[in-house]
Formats: sequence, structure tokens, C-alpha cells
Amino acid sequence: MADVSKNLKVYTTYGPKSAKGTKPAIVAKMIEKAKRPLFVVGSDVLEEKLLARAQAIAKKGIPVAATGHSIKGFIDEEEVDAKYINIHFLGTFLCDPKWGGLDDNGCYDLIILLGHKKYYINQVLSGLKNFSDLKTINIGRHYTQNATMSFGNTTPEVHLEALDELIDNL
Amino acid sequence: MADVSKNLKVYTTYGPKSAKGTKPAIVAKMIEKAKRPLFVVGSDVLEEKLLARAQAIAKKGIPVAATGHSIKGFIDEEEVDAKYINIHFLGTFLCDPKWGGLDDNGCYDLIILLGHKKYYINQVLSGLKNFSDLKTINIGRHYTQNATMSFGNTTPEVHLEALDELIDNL
Amino acid sequence: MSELKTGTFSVSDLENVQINIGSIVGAIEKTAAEEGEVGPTIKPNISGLRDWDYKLLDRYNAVYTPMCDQCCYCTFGTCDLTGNKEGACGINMEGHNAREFMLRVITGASAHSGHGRHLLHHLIDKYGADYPLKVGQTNIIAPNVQMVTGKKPETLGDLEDALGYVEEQLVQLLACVHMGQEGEAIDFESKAMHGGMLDHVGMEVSDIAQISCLEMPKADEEPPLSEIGMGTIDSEKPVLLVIGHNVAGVTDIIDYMEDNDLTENMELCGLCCTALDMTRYRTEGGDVPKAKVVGTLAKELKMIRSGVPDVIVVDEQCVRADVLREARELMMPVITTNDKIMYGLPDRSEDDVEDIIDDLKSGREDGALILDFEKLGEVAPRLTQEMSKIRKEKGVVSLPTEEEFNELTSRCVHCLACELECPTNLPISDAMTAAEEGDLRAFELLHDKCVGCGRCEQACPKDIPVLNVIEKASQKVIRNEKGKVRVGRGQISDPEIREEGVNLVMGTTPGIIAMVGCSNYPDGTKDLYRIADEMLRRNYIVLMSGCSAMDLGMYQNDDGETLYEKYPAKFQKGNLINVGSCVSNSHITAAAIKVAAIFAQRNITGNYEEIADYVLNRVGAVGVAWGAYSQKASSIGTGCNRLGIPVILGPHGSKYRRALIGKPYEEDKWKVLDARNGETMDIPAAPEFLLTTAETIDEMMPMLAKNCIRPSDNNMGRMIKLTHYIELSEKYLGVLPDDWYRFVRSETDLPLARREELLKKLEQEYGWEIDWNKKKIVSGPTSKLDVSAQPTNVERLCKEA
Amino acid sequence: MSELKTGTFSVSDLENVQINIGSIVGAIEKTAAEEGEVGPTIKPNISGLRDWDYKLLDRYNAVYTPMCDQCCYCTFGTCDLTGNKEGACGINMEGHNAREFMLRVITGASAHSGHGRHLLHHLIDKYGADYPLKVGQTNIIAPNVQMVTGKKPETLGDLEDALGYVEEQLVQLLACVHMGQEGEAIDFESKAMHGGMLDHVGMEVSDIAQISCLEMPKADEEPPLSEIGMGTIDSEKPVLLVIGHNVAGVTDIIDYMEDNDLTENMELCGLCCTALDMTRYRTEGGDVPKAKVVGTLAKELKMIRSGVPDVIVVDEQCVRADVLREARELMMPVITTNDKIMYGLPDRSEDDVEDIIDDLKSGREDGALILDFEKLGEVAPRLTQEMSKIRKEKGVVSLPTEEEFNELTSRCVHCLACELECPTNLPISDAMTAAEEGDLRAFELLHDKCVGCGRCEQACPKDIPVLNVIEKASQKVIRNEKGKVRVGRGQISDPEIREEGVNLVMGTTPGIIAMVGCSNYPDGTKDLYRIADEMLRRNYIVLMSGCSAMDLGMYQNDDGETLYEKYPAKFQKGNLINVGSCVSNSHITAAAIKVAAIFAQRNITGNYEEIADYVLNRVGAVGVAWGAYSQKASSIGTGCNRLGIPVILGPHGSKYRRALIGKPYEEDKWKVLDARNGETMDIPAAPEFLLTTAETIDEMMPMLAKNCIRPSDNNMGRMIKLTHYIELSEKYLGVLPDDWYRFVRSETDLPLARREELLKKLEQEYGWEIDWNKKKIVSGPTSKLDVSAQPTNVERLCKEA
Repeated sequence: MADVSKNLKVYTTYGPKSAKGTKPAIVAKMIEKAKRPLFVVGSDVLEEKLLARAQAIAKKGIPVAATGHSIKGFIDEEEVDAKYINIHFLGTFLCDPKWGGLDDNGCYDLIILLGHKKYYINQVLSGLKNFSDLKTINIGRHYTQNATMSFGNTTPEVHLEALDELIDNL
Repeated sequence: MADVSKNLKVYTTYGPKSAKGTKPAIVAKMIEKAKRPLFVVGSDVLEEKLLARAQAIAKKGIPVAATGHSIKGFIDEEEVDAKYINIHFLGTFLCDPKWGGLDDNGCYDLIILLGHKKYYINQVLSGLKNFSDLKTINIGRHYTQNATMSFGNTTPEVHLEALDELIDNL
Repeated sequence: MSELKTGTFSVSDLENVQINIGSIVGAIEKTAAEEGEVGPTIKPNISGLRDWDYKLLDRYNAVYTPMCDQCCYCTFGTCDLTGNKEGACGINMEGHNAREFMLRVITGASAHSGHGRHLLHHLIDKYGADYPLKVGQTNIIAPNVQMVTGKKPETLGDLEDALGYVEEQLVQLLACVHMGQEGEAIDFESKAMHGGMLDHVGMEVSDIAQISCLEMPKADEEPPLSEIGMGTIDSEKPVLLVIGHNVAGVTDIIDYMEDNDLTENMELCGLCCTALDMTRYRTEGGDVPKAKVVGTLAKELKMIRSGVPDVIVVDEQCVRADVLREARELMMPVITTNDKIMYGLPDRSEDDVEDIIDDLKSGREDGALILDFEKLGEVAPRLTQEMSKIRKEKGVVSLPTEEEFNELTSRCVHCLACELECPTNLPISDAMTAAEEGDLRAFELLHDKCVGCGRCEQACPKDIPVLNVIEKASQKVIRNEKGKVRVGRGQISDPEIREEGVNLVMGTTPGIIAMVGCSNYPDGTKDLYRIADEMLRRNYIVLMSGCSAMDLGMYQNDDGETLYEKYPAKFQKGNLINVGSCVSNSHITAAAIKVAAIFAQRNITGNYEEIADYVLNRVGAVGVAWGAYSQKASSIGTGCNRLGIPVILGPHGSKYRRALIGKPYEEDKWKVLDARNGETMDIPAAPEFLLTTAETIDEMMPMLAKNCIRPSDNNMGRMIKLTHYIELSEKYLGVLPDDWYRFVRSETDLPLARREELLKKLEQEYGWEIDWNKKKIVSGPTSKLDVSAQPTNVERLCKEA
Repeated sequence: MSELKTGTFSVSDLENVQINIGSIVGAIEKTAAEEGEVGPTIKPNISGLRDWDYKLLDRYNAVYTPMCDQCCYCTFGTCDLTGNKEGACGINMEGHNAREFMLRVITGASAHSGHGRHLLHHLIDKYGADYPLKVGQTNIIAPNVQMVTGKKPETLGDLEDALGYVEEQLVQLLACVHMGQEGEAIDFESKAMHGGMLDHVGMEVSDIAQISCLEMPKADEEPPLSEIGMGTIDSEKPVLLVIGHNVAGVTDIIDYMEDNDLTENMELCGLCCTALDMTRYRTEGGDVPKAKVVGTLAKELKMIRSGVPDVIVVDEQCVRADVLREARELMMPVITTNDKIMYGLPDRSEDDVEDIIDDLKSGREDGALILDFEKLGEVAPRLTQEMSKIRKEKGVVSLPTEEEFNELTSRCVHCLACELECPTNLPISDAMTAAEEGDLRAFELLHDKCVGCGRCEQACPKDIPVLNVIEKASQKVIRNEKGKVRVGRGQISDPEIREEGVNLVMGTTPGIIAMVGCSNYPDGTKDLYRIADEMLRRNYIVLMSGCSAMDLGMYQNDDGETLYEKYPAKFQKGNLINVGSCVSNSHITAAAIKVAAIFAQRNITGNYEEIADYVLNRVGAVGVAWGAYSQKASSIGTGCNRLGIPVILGPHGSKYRRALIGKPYEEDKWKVLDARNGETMDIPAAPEFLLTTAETIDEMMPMLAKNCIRPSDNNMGRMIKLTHYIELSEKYLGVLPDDWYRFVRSETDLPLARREELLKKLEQEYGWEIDWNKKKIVSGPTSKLDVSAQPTNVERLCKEA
């Protein structure tokens, strides 16, 4: 079992509130329980091995917000409900209870993040942490303080293993 | 046994480096091992119960830097080597390898702190943390991030218990 | 109209040309040459006084205690600098903290001079640029301005030149905050000093402009007293509360109230320096103040939460950011009157008075921005009358009832979150317990110690409105909060300086204690009273300003007297002076400058270094900012520091991130030159710091006396100062100070009553040689007594250097 | 000399009076009245353009992404504001972050205008206050100055008035940073906008002053090319490196070198904008640049560590704080020349040249502060000659040898600390592994991506000098770093605007892409090349400045050509322009202002709101600060924003803490008025932001095209813009954009080649009604096509509002 819940070391801190370390199985459970989860992927997801996992997660029926130019990795995939949106816009809209979501079906209640630049997503999450009640889980390779929960800092290998475990649990 | 090593919660943070939580027995060992420990007490030590403990610690042969007006609590005590000094001055001198110490016998290698205003000592310790290699241990009632080690946030009762345990171990 | 270009014109060529003289006046160079002697630093730029700063910084080292270990200025960051690491731009922890400190200093300086600029625009508009400056009996109208800019302002318009210089320099300093500017801490320190100096120029401009135009006391030796305290406000009347620092708009309110006979029918009261300046308005010559003072920033939230004000008018500085949010809850309309604080309110400056009042009293709008002061003058008092009725009718209540109070105190789960979040870590939880048991005394004690910031409420997991609980529990105490504060007098007059200067310089008046700064006291407001009373009884001159001046007036002795009533108000030993509001702090440095100018006949014009050197070596003054808090306090203090005046801060002051502390054990640092011949003289370590903190009042007492000691003291002066140092140390610390002997140059320096005892100590403990027949010291002292020596740190001032 | 006071004088009374005209010129009010039409906002104060800001902010909401959850401004704090809690002063997270953003904006603005003030003092000293401003073929010498201050400067001296205004306002804004000032985020936002606007005035003053005096290209349509890159420096020669932004002192070095025939015997090269401005010095008319450009801030540490420079001269801004510490290690004396950066060095300005050189070459001193530029001009080149010999003799080496390199790479324990500390989280550990195995490609790739900040070294527990390792591994690449950068041309000329204006406003030139900002790219410098090349091929006008202009010149296509060589440099579609250095960014906003002035005949004098409204609705320009980094970039961007120009930042730009983002789904926000009659018009959401970030170049490409769309586009223009939007989306994202149809007002707006396909989509996917016979849209579009509509957001500009 890939233990990604350790090494929550931050190199700089935003303040006293920090993401909880979490494990694939817990993430899977939270996704199950969520009414309107959203899977938000960044451009780094286009790396081959990561993309395969991202697609697999998307195929579990979670709508995808493809940020950066990551949409390229989801265009021809069947069973994938992916739409392009800029992450800074997405972060803005997610704080707005009046936003209808990517599909006009209303707000989301759980955000799962993968494939983002660490420093960038940590900033976007800083907005969500401070100005929304949204639960956010970063399943990327770096611990991000500003998520509600986050995988710890891991090697690429352990990270892929964790994602596989997550997929198995979904 | 008073467990003062828990509740290291910070309400605001200075950065990623934080004091380790510690226990009376460990503190006692560190004092034993130190070549030139210095016991730095603040004015809050003049509270009766705390003063008794501070005096007891001082009587174990550790020189006392009495800051604020705490010297009042040590004047007539036998076996106590206490001198008044302003804590901001002390913090400055401690960063200076050329300082001869309160008794002209050279620099100290371990600082034990008790009876200070939390916000004030945390600032002084911020200077020591960033500009010296000195080991500092706060055995006060509040967790101070900028010490090398610190008791956690405790109630007055648990705190006194911990001090007694420390005294017993010295 | 055609334009004049640079060049040489013969005046006869200029026939039929209209020159707009009004706008020229400020630009004509009043070269200091006209003023007689001129110093070398007229309008110094950033590096202009660097040599002087380096001299100070060599002895008084910058000591950093970072508030944060990170830098988040640029987007390479955040960078962790812990352990003096370098960030992405190469700056290290020292450099960054020096920069942070400088930024806070120039923020404070900008607040003052930005305030001055606003006020000056307004007053020039109203009174004209050629309105003469009138500040009382003095030939030096603006000591700071003259010393720094090399010019003697005589009219309102003249002040623009000084402000223009300050603004240019402040922008240069702010530019230095940018990524990739200064790399070394010591030069940031010199820049911070520059900012502090500019601050005193900016403050002086602000205050002398308003003193001149608004009929404020002018170097008055006995200005009237004003009422102060929440207990002085008659809540049965309609209550108009003003908050801030800039009295410009409030004067229109006062005028309107008088013109419309409203003065008796309503209460006009204020918080912070606007309140102080309100009491100065038209009290030149001793008139009764036109308004009451509620208190300091620490009372802002408390006063609003009391529910007493019907309308709130805010101007600028030290106004809580949540005034509108808080007032909304209690149906108090808020009027903003200054573009520095607009709260997102609609600009009604151009609208009809009736419409504005209508929108506010109906509750359609929470508040209004009114930049037209004449309109403000009418709207505010009229609206207050209306709101008073409406709010009484609706039965607006604020503080909890007895029942609610009991519920609230019992709701507390004693998690201590409030205490850990409290800036002062006050024991709120214990007070809750006591209150639950019916004992309110713990809360009453907290009421004084509490700075009214409200962080406890933000932290409480049970949503207890902690501040309301404290206030409810302290109603009895609050009702008795009735004090007196002396109205700010402005400058110290020339005759006063002439009389007292010699005592100060020779040391027979033991020193000046200037208590400035904010109400962020570590242990409540009474401490101020203790300091002032102790030092006044010892014949020190005590100067007050701003929040400290207010808080001092809140305490009464057993006879029901405040210190303002107990002590006279001349510039003379044992006198207690309130110079005025925050910007009046410039008169404190001005007093030191004037001692040099009047008593010692030094040229001050463009002559900063010489004057600062004079003050450092001869004028025994110590600043105290016991409740150090705002950025302005850091700039005021730093301006004092550059001028050679040491400042002691309360423990919160450690959060300014840096102190300036000397090392008495570094012997080579405690030397000066004798200006008579350039020879080196040993001096004792006093002042031993320029900026430091103390933990408690008790600790500070002997520090005050010690740091009034100056190299130039004659033996009478030194004896007096040393006596106080020793007595205060024994009284408050219980011990003879470790270093008392270092201040002894000869037996005549020793306290008369204890000469023999101390001579014995010198012999036995320090190995000095004593001639017991003559009761004289034969050898021992490191510094020599030579009353005609002329101590200086500046080589060029020596005759044969 | 006696003083003129305010009053009315008849000139004949003034016989025998000498008026010092030189100092009067600046003060004479050149009332805008003389200039013809005058707008309502001459020298607006903080609240002067608040209405306009509120209009922008209502549509483009401030979005905060805090860099820190705490506030540590005052000593009540630190306060934790997480979750929008209130701190001790009542400010909440929103308010504090808005304030922080504003502080960064005014820091940037102060850097520029502080630089301008320094330069102006220097140039007026040298050339006189009446030296005429000369910026090329234009009647509008200073569009930003004229628009904001209401005055047309004509001489150097005239610029002082504009700077004085900027300084006064910046101090007002800095005052607002003080505790207890503004309480609502939205008013901090308006203040930030104010700071951004001031920045462009300050930049314009700086640049037109130097263009005028220093014989820089003046709106040149084909300025010369300059060499750029570390590979262009001949390290065999003595090398003098200058770093910073203020070319004032460097011109004296160039002159001395020419006068003493040193030009061929040594290399003068520069980093950052001083380098760019060096190449502009005396190249008016096409002369060969007098120096070489090394590159941007990202090359500073790399260049020093290369060991190549023999002497370093720094001036101000974007100079690493550790230059002195780094240079000391390599025996390179450092000369500081500006009081903003003094590094604690001794002031040698008054000393003898020989003494200075002696002290530096002997190593007695690490460096010197020389504020006298004439002295600097001699010392720097002479010292370089000397140091070159000495350093070669001593065999000063910098980068590791092969052997050391191997030791260093194998010392790495792959703990990843460097990667997590790296601002861009670069894969250093993997590169170490590869290098250990003899493969240097990974490091070569890192060399371009690495911003040269050195934080990796601070983090490394094994003390590996990571940057040296990268540089050593990349020597081959570095030797080939040889490019060309076009010398900065300054303003866009009136004839150019006249010709191109119509295309821009009507949309037939699809837009202007202005690439500004710093080299803090998320994925290396090549991205700039990709953006510019893509947009240039599509006939956009691409404007470059500062660091971006440099980095763009570092890349060559397969033919060995840089884009500067490939594309012409007129202000015309498909042209590539370098306006110049950081302060030249003002010419970008100036170009937009001039379009309104020249093409649309709008009065610009004191008429900010109308011009900004015009730009927002009609000028399809987008700014890109892909390497957003310094505070200056935030002020430049914010100045663009207030003028209605949207800006896209790279992902690091999220660390500016706030964006301005519109919500396309809020339908009521996307409306304007038709100035012909005041009727409301629906518009598409473009620009849909004023400030936002993008993750990658690929993502940004379609954003650029989309946000050049304006309500005023005619159908030809809209068709072209929409075509590019769709094509770029398909090319870079692989999909037709979701919202393409929202920009369609009629079938003529559709890309010609795909009209039928898209009409079908409109019918099938969006339910629009199509008349297939006429191939016309019958119903569906939300916005109407009306080429003569005059979109505006300002009610007062409507004829019948």
C-alpha cells in the first residue's frame, strides 16, 4: 500500500491552517459520498502515465474540469465528461454560490485535484480555503497546504501507485 | 506524569520551523549535559507558586538572568546566582560570540526560559532562532514556536506539575 | 496666458504680462542664506545623513526579532529566510527585516504627512496660502522644517515646499522596498532613519497648519482641561461620535452646532486624535473645549458596542476597519469624510442635504461618503438628532441583558482559544468562570487591560461575543470612567526653553520623559499614571501626546484628581505637558532642537547632524511608547532616534522587528571627541540604546533615569541623575544596579546622602582608590569629569581634529 | 533677495527686482485651458476616478488568493485571518489582501517614479530645466502625463510638475496602508487602480526625459539591433558588467570609454533594463549600440558565477541583494552608484580617483559607493582594465572543474529539498542522476527554465552549489547564447497611429499583444518566442518591453534568425516592436491613448475616464506578463487595467494575490450604453477579465485572441478575431471553444471558410434559427450587430441618457 499520507513538510507556510494528509482509500470514500464531485486536472496530467490514471478516474463518472491545456488529453475519450476552463476562473466561480457549474447543474461539493503546478494550485486553493466552504483534495505529487486534504510529498513511483489504489477503490 | 509535550497548536506562525514539544525529564537531561546553561526568568515568575519552582530550579546551581523586574523574587535567596538584565539586551548579547556572559565567564550553550509574556519571549526567541545557534527551551505555560524546544499549551495546574517533575529530575 | 520659460528676463521686457504670483510664492527659493548661518544638509536626500546614521548604528546595533520568517514580496516567493538564509532575490533575513522595519516607518510617516497634505489643501483653500503661521511665542516657527529643509516657513503656503520635499523622499524610500534594491541591512537602517526624520517634518507641518488656522492653543502654558471617558457622555442626549485623526471636517460640525444652538442639546464626542484636536479647536486663550473625549483606539469597538452613539463620523487613521459592519448592526449611520477611508460607501458629496439625511435615517443606506465639509457640518448633527429619536423608538439595544449575560458566560467551554488568540493573552477563561459564580471583578480588571481588538470573538468556537461580555460586566466601572485631559498646547515657547534649557543641558533638571504612542499597553492604562507620577515627583519634565495623553487623563488619585490637575503645565521640572495629538509629537523633537538653538545658540538651519549630535550628547530626554502599536509609533520613535533621543517601548514593541541596542561591554564604542581639541573622551554607556523594549513598568523606571544621563552632565546634574537611577532601581527591582559605578567620574557625582557608603563600595567591590581623608576618589573612574568638555561624535565639529 | 508674497503686483512696481525665473517655471500653472478642450479630472486625487473604478470592479470582480493567511503590519498582531476572519484592527482577509496588493502596486510605481525623479534631477542638472522634450514625430509628447495631469510638458522642467503630483498621490496611497485606514476591499482596489495609473505617468516621465537627452531612438520605425546573450561576451577582454535600471551613470562610462579609445579593448555589458537603455544611448538615427546585453535578472547570478566580469557597477532596481557577497568571492569589485542601493559601502564620491582605484584593486575594499557620475565614468573602465590583469594572474576560477562537478553530482542524496524550495519545482534531483551517468541534457534544459534565484543552494543539506552545477553542465549551451534584440524605439509616432488606428478600432488588425514583465517564466524563455511568433503570423501587432524584449531576442529559428530579424518593426499588423526598457511600458498605454486622440479625435487632456472607456470598448489590446514577478509588473498591469486593457499573467502571477475576473454567466454585467442615445446594448464577455493567470502558453493562445474582441468590432473585424480564437483553441486545446457562438451577432461575424459548418452548429446545438436560403441568422444572437453603435460604460457620454 502506498503511504502518501506522510511527509507533509511545507517549505513555506501560509498560516496555521494546513491540509490534512490523506490516503487513497479515504479519498475514494469521500468521492463516493460526495453529491457533486468535480475532478480538476492541470496540464501536467498530460504526462503519459499520469494521463492514463486521470482518464481512469474520469471514467468513474466524475465530471472533469480540464484546466491549462489538459483538455487535449480527454478529447477523444469515451465516457468522459470533460470541459476546458481556466483554473483561476474556476477558482473564482467555485466561491460563487450563484454559479451553475460547468453543466448548469449547480455547485460542486468536492474538488479533487491532479496534475497542477504546485505553486499555482496552492494559490488557487488559498482563495478557496479563505473564501468558500468547499472541500478540496489534492491527489497530486506534492503536499499543498491550502487544500482541505492532500497527499504528501512523494516520488513519482509512489504517487502512481497511490492513484492506482484510488482507482481501485472507486 | 504531566504530559506537556502535546497541544503545540500555534495561533499564528512565523514560518515552517517550529519548536519541538518536550517533556520535563528531557529538559532535565539537557540541562545536565549543558556546559553553561542559563535560566532566564521573566516577571510573571513572581506569581507565588511559580516563584517557588523558579527558585528551586535556580538552587540547582543554574545561573539566573532575571528579566523584567523578576529579580525581586531572587534577592534574598541563598544559593541563587541571579542578576538583572533586560531581555531584549540579553537576546542581543546572546547572539554575540564576543559577549562574556553575565559573569564574564563566556557564552552560554543552553537557555531555559520561564515566566515570560508569550508574545514577548516569542519575539526575543525569533531573534535567537534566526541569528544564533543557541539551544533554547521554554518551560513556560504557552507553546512558543521560536524556541528550539517548548512545553505545549497547558493549564496552570499541569504546568506546575511539570515544573515539579523537572525539579525532581535535576 | 503665456508661459515664462527659464532664462534671464529684464523686468521691463515683461510689460503687459500678468504673473500669477499666488502660485509662485511656494516656488521661490527662500535660500537659507537669508537666515544667516546655514548648515551643510539642506533637504538631505537618502544618502545625505548616512554618515551620521552610521555613527549611531556603529554604537547602537540593529537587533532583529522577525515577526515572520518568510518574505512574500514578490512572486518568486514565498521564500523562507529562517536562520538568515537568502531568498530568491538574494536578500537575507537581516536585510529583509531591516526593509520591513523601514516600510513600517515610511508607512507611519506617510500617514502623518498624507494627513498634513490633506489638511494643508483644505486650510489653504479656506484661509489662503498667505495666511500667516502662528504658533505662539517663538522665533522658530517650525524647528524640524527649518532644520531639515533649510527654510523658515512663515505662511501656510510656505509649508507646501516642506511637504513636497517629504513626499519626494518618501517615494524614494518606498522605491527601496521594491525587490532588488538595497541589499544590506545597515543601509536599510539608514533609510529608516531618514523616514523617521521626514516624519517629524510631516507632523510639524500638519500641526502648525492647524494650530495657526483653527485657533488652537499656541504654546500655552496653561491650556484648559477637557472631559474624558465613556462615563462623561450623557447617553440620554443624541450622541455624535467622531473617530480618527484629521479634525478638518469636524470643525464644520462644531461650527454648525454652535450656529444652530445644538451644543446643549446633543453630545459631540470623539475617539483618538480627532477627539484631542476637537478639544483644541478654538480654545486658544483658554476657552472651554467644544467636545468631549471618549478615549483611544482601544475604546473604539467598546464605544460602538455600547450602543450609545447615534451617528458615527470617521476621517482617517486608526479607525477600525469594521466600523461600518459593527455600526450597521446597531442602526448607526456611518459618514466617511476622507478619501483614505471610504468603506465602499456611495459618494454623496454633490447631493442634497435633505436627500442624504433621508436615505440614512430611513436605513436605505448604511452610510455615506461626504467629502464636502460644509455639507458634513450640517448633515452630521441633524442626522444625529433624527437617529436618536429613531433608535430610541426602535429600542436598539446592544450589550446583553443580565439573562443573556448568564447564558453567555455559562456557554464558555474554557478551551482557551480566546486567550491564545488575544494579543496580550488575557485570562478570559478564568473571568468567565468567576462571572458564572457571580463575581464580576475579574472582568472589570480585564476591561482595563483589554485593548478592545475583538480577536477573542473571532477565535471563539462557541461564538461568544467576548467583548460584549466584558463590557456588560464592567458597566459600573465604565460609568465611572470620567477623567480630565489637558488640551494640547502645541510648541514649547522660546521663553520656556530659555529658562529651562540650562537646567536640562547641565543636568540639574534630571530629564525629559516624553510619553507617546498608542494604547496597546501590556498591563492596562494605569501603568501610564504610575510612570508619570513617579517621574514628576522626581522633578522630571513629563511630555504627553496622542493616545498616551488621553489615557493618562483617565486615572484619578485618591483625591479624585488626575495628574493633569495635580501638576502644572509649564515646560519646567516637575511639570506635566500635553503637546497635543499624534502630529504634535513633532513638538517634542522641536523642543530638543530649540534647546540647541536657543540655549546653545547653535545654528539649526540645514544643520541636522550638528543638532542631533548636540541632543545625543547633551539633552537628557527619553521617549516612552509604552503602548507601541501602530506604524506611526515606529516612525515617531525612529525620528527621535536619528536626533539622538532614545526610546523605550513596551513588550509589544518587540514586534516592530528591530531594536537599536548598544553593548556596554564593547569599550571602544563608548567614546566621544572633545570639540575643544578633538581628543577622545571615554563616556559611560548612556544612553545605552536608541530603541529597546522593557517588560514591565517596574523594569522601565530605572531605565528611564539611567538613560537621561549624558556625557555633558556637570557633577550636580550627574549626581541628581545617578541618585534617581539608584533609587528607582532599589525601589522597583530591589537592588543597587550593577553598573552604577560606571557613571561615577568623581566623588561629586555620588548621591550626597550616600556618598560614604558608595565610596566604600567603590573601594571594596571595584578596587577604586579612595582618599578617605578628603573623601575623594584617587583612581578608578574610566570617564573623567571635565565640566567644560564639549562632547561630540562629529569630527568636523572639533577645533583641532 | 527679497521675497514675493501672494498679492497683486503691477509689473512696473517690480523695478530692480531679480526674479529667479528658473525655479518659477515649474510652478506656473499651465492651465489646461490653453490646450483647448479639458476633461473633468485634472490631477485626480484618490477618489477622483472612483466612479470609473467601481464600474470596472462591478464587472471584473477582485478575486483574492492570499500568499499568507496572516497580517503582521502592526504590533497587535500577528493576526490570523484565515477564512476571512477579522484581525485586531477589524480588517478581514479580503481587505488585507486588497491592501497588500495595493502596497505592491505603489511599491512598483514608486520604483519607477523614484527612478524618474533621480534621472530628472540628474538630467536637469546636466541639460537645464528648459531643455526641450523630443520624443519623435508626435504632437502628443506625453500622452499619459497629459491625460492624467491635464498639462502638456514641453521641457525637462515641465516634467517636475507631473512627478510632484505622482509623489503626492503615492504618499496618500502609502498612508492608506497604515493600520486603521481603508476598511473595505473595494476601495483598496480603487486605490490600487490609482497607483497603477500613477505608475504610467511616472514611467512616461522617466522615459521621455532620457529619450530627449540621451539621443535615444525617437519613435524610430527601424531602430538598430543589439547583440544579446552570455555567448556574445568576449571573456578574453576585460569585462565591465553593469546591472540595474537607471542608465544615468553608465552614459558617463560609455563616454569615457570612447574618449579614451577603450571601446575595442574591453567589453561593456549589462543586465536588466540598464542594459537595454545602454543600447539606446546615442543610437538615435541608427547608430550601433555602444554595449552588449547579457540578459535579464535571471542571468544575474549566473553571469556573476561564470566569473567573467572583472568589475560590477550597479544602479537600482532588480539588482540581487547578494551581488556584493557573491562578487567578493570572485574578486570582482562592486561599485554602487545610486542611493537606493549602497550595500554598506564607503562613500568615495568625494575621493580621488587614484585612491579609489587603488583601494579596490588592492582588495583593501570590496567595493565603493560613487555618486559622482563623472568620477564613476573614469573609475569603472580603468578599474576593469586593472582587475582583468589581476584576476587572470591570480587565476580566479568560479565554476567547478570536471572533477569537482562529478563529486558534486554524486554528493546529491536526492532528498528533493531543492525541488520543493525551487520557485518552479524544477526536477533538479533527476538531472543530478542523469549527470552522474554522464548525460548533461537534463541540466541543459534546466538552465533555460531556471530563474537563477539560488534558493536550491540555500535548501541543500549537502551544501551543493546547485546553480554552479547547472551552469557548469550547460557551458555548451551558454556559449551559443547569442541573439539579437531590437533597440527600444520609444513612443509610437503620430503617423503610425493615424495609419493603423482605424484597423485597430474596427478590428481588421486583430489586436495588439503587449508582452511585458519579468523573466520568471513557468517553463523557460522559449515560450515567449512561441507566443510572439504565433501572434505575429496571425497579423497581430506585438509590442515588447523590458525583460520580455530581451528574452525574446535569445531565441533563433532554424535559419538562425531571431524574431526581431524576421519581422519588421513598424506599428502595423504583423510587426514586432520593442518599445524599450521597463519605463518604456508607458508607451504601450500611450499608444492606446493616442488611438483615441488621433484616430477618434477625443480630447485626452484631463479626460481619463472617457479615454479609458474608449480603450475598453474599442481598442483590442491584451497585455501579457508571462514572467510576472516584480512589484513593478503589478503596477504596470494595474495601470493597463484602469485604462481598460486586460492583462494575462503566467501562473506565478497568482502570487500577486488578486485577479480581476468577470463572470460571463452574470448576464446583467455584460451590457454597455450606446452613446448615440443612451440605450442599453448587450455585449459578449470580452474582455472577460482585466487580470488573470493562465497555466500554459497553449492555454493562453486562444485567450489572447478572444480577449482582443471588443463590443465595437465591425463584422470584418469580429470575423477575423473570431477566426483566430477558434483556430487557436482548436490548435492548442484541440477543441472548438465552448463560448464561440456568444461572439456571433450575425452570419457575417462567422469565419468565412467555415460559415456553413458553424451555422449548422448554431442551429443544432444552440437552437438558433437559420434561413438556409440566404444563409442568414434569423434569431439567436444576444448581441446585435450595429456598426455605428457607440459602446460606452459612462452615462454622461451618452447623448440622451
